Amino acid sequence: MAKTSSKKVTDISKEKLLEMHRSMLDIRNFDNKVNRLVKRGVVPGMTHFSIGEEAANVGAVAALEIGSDLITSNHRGHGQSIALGINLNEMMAEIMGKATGTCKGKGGSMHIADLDGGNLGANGIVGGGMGMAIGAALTQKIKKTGKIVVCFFGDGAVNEGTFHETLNMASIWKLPVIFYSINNMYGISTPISSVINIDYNYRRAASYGIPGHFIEDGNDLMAVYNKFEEIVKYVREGNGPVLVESITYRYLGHSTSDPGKYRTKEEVDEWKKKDPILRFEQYLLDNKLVTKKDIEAIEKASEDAVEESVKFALSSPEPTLESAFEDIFAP
Amino acid sequence: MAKTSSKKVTDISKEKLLEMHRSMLDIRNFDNKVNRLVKRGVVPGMTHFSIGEEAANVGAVAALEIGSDLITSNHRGHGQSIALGINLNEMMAEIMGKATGTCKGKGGSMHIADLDGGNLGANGIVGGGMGMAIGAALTQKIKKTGKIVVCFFGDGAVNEGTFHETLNMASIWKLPVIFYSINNMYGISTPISSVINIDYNYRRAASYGIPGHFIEDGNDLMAVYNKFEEIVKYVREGNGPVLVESITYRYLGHSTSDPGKYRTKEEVDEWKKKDPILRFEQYLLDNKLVTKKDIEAIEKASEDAVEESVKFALSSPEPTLESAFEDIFAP
Amino acid sequence: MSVRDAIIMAMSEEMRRDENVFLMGEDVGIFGGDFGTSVGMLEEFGKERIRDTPISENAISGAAIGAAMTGLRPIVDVTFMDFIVYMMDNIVNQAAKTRYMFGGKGQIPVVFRAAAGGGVGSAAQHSQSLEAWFTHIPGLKVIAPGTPADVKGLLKAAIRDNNPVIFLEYKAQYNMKGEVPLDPDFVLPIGKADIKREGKDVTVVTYGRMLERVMKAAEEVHEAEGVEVEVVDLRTLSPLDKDTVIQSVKKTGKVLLVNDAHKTSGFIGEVAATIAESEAFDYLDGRILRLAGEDVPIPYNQTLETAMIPSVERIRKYILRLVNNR
Amino acid sequence: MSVRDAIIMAMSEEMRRDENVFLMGEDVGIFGGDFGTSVGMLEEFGKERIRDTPISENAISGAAIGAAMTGLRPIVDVTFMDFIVYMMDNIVNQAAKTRYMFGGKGQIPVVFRAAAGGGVGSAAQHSQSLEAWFTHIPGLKVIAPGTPADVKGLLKAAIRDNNPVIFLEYKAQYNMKGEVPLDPDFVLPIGKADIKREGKDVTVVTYGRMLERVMKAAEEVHEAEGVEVEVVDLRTLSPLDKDTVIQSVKKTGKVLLVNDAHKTSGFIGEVAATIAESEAFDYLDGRILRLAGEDVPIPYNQTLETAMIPSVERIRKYILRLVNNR
Ligand SMILES: Cc1ncc(C[n+]2csc(CCOP(=O)(O)OP(=O)(O)O)c2C)c(N)n1
Ligand SMILES: Cc1ncc(C[n+]2csc(CCOP(=O)(O)OP(=O)(O)O)c2C)c(N)n1
Ligand SMILES: [Mg+2]
Ligand SMILES: [Mg+2]
Repeated sequence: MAKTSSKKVTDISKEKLLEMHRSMLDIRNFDNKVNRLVKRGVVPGMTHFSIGEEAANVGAVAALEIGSDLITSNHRGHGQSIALGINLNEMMAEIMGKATGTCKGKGGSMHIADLDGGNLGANGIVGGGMGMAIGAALTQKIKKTGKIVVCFFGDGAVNEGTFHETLNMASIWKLPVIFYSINNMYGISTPISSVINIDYNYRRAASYGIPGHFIEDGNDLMAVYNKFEEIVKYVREGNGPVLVESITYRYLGHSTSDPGKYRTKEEVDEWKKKDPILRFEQYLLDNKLVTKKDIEAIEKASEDAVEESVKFALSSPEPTLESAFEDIFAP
Repeated sequence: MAKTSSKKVTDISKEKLLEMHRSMLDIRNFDNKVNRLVKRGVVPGMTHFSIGEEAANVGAVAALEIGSDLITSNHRGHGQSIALGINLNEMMAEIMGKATGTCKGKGGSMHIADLDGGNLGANGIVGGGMGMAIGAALTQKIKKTGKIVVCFFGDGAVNEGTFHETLNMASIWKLPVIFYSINNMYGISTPISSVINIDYNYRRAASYGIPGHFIEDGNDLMAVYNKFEEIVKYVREGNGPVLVESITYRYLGHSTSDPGKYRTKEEVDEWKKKDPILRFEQYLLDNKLVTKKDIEAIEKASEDAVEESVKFALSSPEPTLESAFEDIFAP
Repeated sequence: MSVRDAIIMAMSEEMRRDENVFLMGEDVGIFGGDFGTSVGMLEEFGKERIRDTPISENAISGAAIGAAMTGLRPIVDVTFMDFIVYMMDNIVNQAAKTRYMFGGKGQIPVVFRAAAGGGVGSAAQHSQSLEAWFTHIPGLKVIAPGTPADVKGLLKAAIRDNNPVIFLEYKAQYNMKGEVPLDPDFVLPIGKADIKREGKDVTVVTYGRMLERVMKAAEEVHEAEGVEVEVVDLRTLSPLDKDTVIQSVKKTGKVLLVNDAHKTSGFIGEVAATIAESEAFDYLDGRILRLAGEDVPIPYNQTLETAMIPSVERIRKYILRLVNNR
Repeated sequence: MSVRDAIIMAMSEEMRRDENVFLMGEDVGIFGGDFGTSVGMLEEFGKERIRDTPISENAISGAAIGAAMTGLRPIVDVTFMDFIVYMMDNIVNQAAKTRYMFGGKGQIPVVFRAAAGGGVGSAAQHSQSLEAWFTHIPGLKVIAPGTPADVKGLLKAAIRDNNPVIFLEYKAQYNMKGEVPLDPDFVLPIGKADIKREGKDVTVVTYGRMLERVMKAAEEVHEAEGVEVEVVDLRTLSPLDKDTVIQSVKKTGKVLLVNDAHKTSGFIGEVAATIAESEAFDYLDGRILRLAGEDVPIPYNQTLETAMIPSVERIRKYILRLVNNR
């Protein structure tokens, strides 16, 4: 199995390392659960899973000031929401369309948001969050809050015009925003290599005179975290935006229904050997930061939390019909 | 006065050189005339002049197979239309909104087109022609016509999302299209240097894995022509798209009403010293390709043609009211 | 045959008939389209004609228009109609106006196939029916059929038409079944409404997704109360077949208009206005009723989502209200 | 005071009042706006608050929304309304729906000021009035005032509103003059129509650019034939003040609707439908007439352009036709 990069291990508290591990487990368990619920017909609608991409998400978020810094995310936003510490009960309730959900059952999987927690929201439109991200960054700059914004998107989103316009605008205004492309190599069925004429999109940073960073192994939690720590510092110091790209892989189909003909089972299996969670677990064990028992306890806690969220969601009320007519306009 | 680059002089027939000169004169005279007509209230609506940018236009078009290759242009399209050999009478009539105009008086200055002559049209939307250009190039590629497309746009257009999307698509499909940015340093009042975070936009070609070319002196007709000859050959041979940028300057305001507070008189005067037409005239004389007398004859012929176009336009009928309801749908 | 298969058949037949026709869009190839509307076509027509694109709606629509201007006949799979927002310049400012602005030169034979409406639990950004926007723009044709046969006949007509066409499909109805003529020359006229059921008591005008529900409601009120509903299926919204609507209203004197799009400024409002300014007005013996999608973004929760769109039951109620002059 | 000056005054007053308010758009700074609607503001407020942008409508609108979500209150100068096509995702899928999708969390106080309509010889891509599109989308407010005073009062209201607002200006009317209250607390209510002229014979409902012509026509028919026209100026299109419209129609029994946008699926069609389904229907003693822009792309030739939009003369004719029941 590929190793986790061990650089800087001493700089990070054990507590934080365990939090990150727990975060990844929560994502994995939560999404596995939702997947089963979709198959049983309990969850309607389109859902996009973060399974396989846990490190790419958690490593980035962990480098932020959680609860203060901001993010925007995309249709595949479960990982980011959980990494940022959303209430799992409410998130599960939302995915089941319940009144107790994050969005009162009106948004669902593609619109999970947690404004108080700094999550400006998932987005059903590819590239739809990029404008918001630079606008949020503009506010931070004007109001001198010291906060930064991370704009999450996929590899497929990089060919939307909004990518170009927002990176350019952020670059000329030196906005505190990190454009973060999680490259899982496909946009639905389309390999990224077939829709760009260069090797990696992070190189496009040059078009905007900003740094472009590459995280070749986005399944290596510490590699992601270390790179982000460096970038976050750079952006927070007022140096303007950065483009980052990490390579990872989604184990499941694009969405809940995906025949998957565009990639081979071997390819998927190959990636599973580079599993971000197993690798980080090994890293924790290798560095004697935890025992097998600790790991089991964390795993158990995570599973329980997800079970708990399902219970909460199942026992929550449906939204009332009247509620459909509320919340359109702010007072 | 800056010199015209004399490279390759022997490769070009005298006839062609004189045609190019005449083309530049026609643009200058035509636009000066229209400007006067606008001031006298004979021409309504918004008009954007190509004066000062003659070499950047004519040098590019002259490298094409005129009547066969295709172009798309933008709001500042007079130069390209004339370089491509449009009927001046009809163009002037169009600008006066007459029934005999290129577009029967329905399009005006911003929508001059000459489909038979290969001009797929000017465009009132910044970036609006870029999609059309790649689509036209796709047709040429699929039908193996051997024709190529030149997509003209300004420096300001390079921050539209469509720039990014169309260059990317053209690059992955290896379409026979030249993206040509005529950089006159301003988008209305906005200096290009204030809206991109790099020195020149042609460098963005790297984002698409295609060649980027720079014509530093876009007022040097031969420099433009020579560079385009090389690029046209490359594109026609099936190597895919190219991005080119030339530097030039517009002498007049952005449009018919422009207080011009964003630039100094000195700056304008400085550029007039680099006048593309005077320089090329000098070049022709220096190379003993023409006599002073020849030059005067060409000038006279150009002025006469423009006068003739005004006469034609003035004596042409207004379109009928019924005609406003025609031509919406193709049969 | 399902709507999905009717679409595949229509496109495939036209592609066999005319080598200039091709399909482009995100994941139309090996994936077979987001809604399976091009399954199997890559195998028959190859990559050049079943053309996968980057996620670049502006470039897709622009390239389609440029290709159409120069001799090809592209079909664009927009997938979710909500994404058409990124194509608006190309559709509205370019495709719709170019021929006119050029004084009648050139033509742009392109079809934008867009999956409209909700019903699949995808929330507010994946459930819109935006046809009214396009009917407002001269130079565009807008088609919204409601049966598999009409889908086939009108999609073929759209592909053969020399103008830009917005073609609505309904994501909730790709599996809807019905008889479909197998004749490759079966083409329906654009701009002709179809009386899907004759009746003398009341006219219901509808199109697209709502046709099925209107037909069911008409059936029910007939069985239960003997009410004879005339169902006018517009099929084409632009150009609108005013005549058929007006004649029907003159006959019945009562009219209900139904669409799934938001009520305010939805297309049935235009139909109402058309009736109210026409001679049919003089024959009306009751208000012109509208039943449409609610004016709220489509909620995710499926009970709420369902309640936002006219149901068979509400259509039936409205018909009875009209008939009983309440 | 001109409409242009009323706009500058409204924005400047609100910027003085609230440091979160700022203006952004192409050439709003030293150029003073494409239509001179920010002349002098750079000098007072500086570059940060009179913010020139690249030609990037998507990024402009997106940044405005993101800024609005996080505490600022941007005003966007869209310049020509036709360019709003590039902002559609941000306006329609993001700004309009975000609060709803998030279950009532967050707010997006942003104003998109768009110069609508023709009249300046700029042809089909620079002359559209696209308000109907936005009235179709729940979550947006749409305002289209027709006098300098209403422009000031409603623009200030729009800036103070906590929701996304599409604010129409008319490029042909920036120089139109009228009395404007100088009071910085002069703010008009969004969602209230205004009876600009009382009358008992016939109701004319209009808004925006057409108000001036309707008023002139009303004056003329009064002077010439003593007809008393009631002019209902909607001012706000979304939310629509149905009550005022319905009350007026109930009073007069006759109604003409006028807008400069294309007729088909234009906003007055929605007003017609609203009347036809309301109690006012029972009071009508004639068809609901519409007079609107023709369904053709706006031609360049100014004689033709002029003929595409309702003139005072045609409005007068329609009023008389209604009054004389022809
Ligand atoms: C504007 C727009 N176009 C298309 C889609 C449909 N769509 C949803 S996700 C997706 C692929 C996105 O790929 P990527 O950005 O790589 O994200 P991933 O799903 O791989 O995480 C597409 C095409 C959309 N939601 N929005
Ligand atoms: C989409 C769009 N946005 C804005 C405008 C207004 N506009 C017309 S020309 C122009 C400047 C274009 O600058 P550039 O591309 O450099 O061309 P130049 O006028 O300098 O030749 C602008 C902003 C427009 N026509 N279309
Ligand atoms: Mg991807
Ligand atoms: Mg320029």
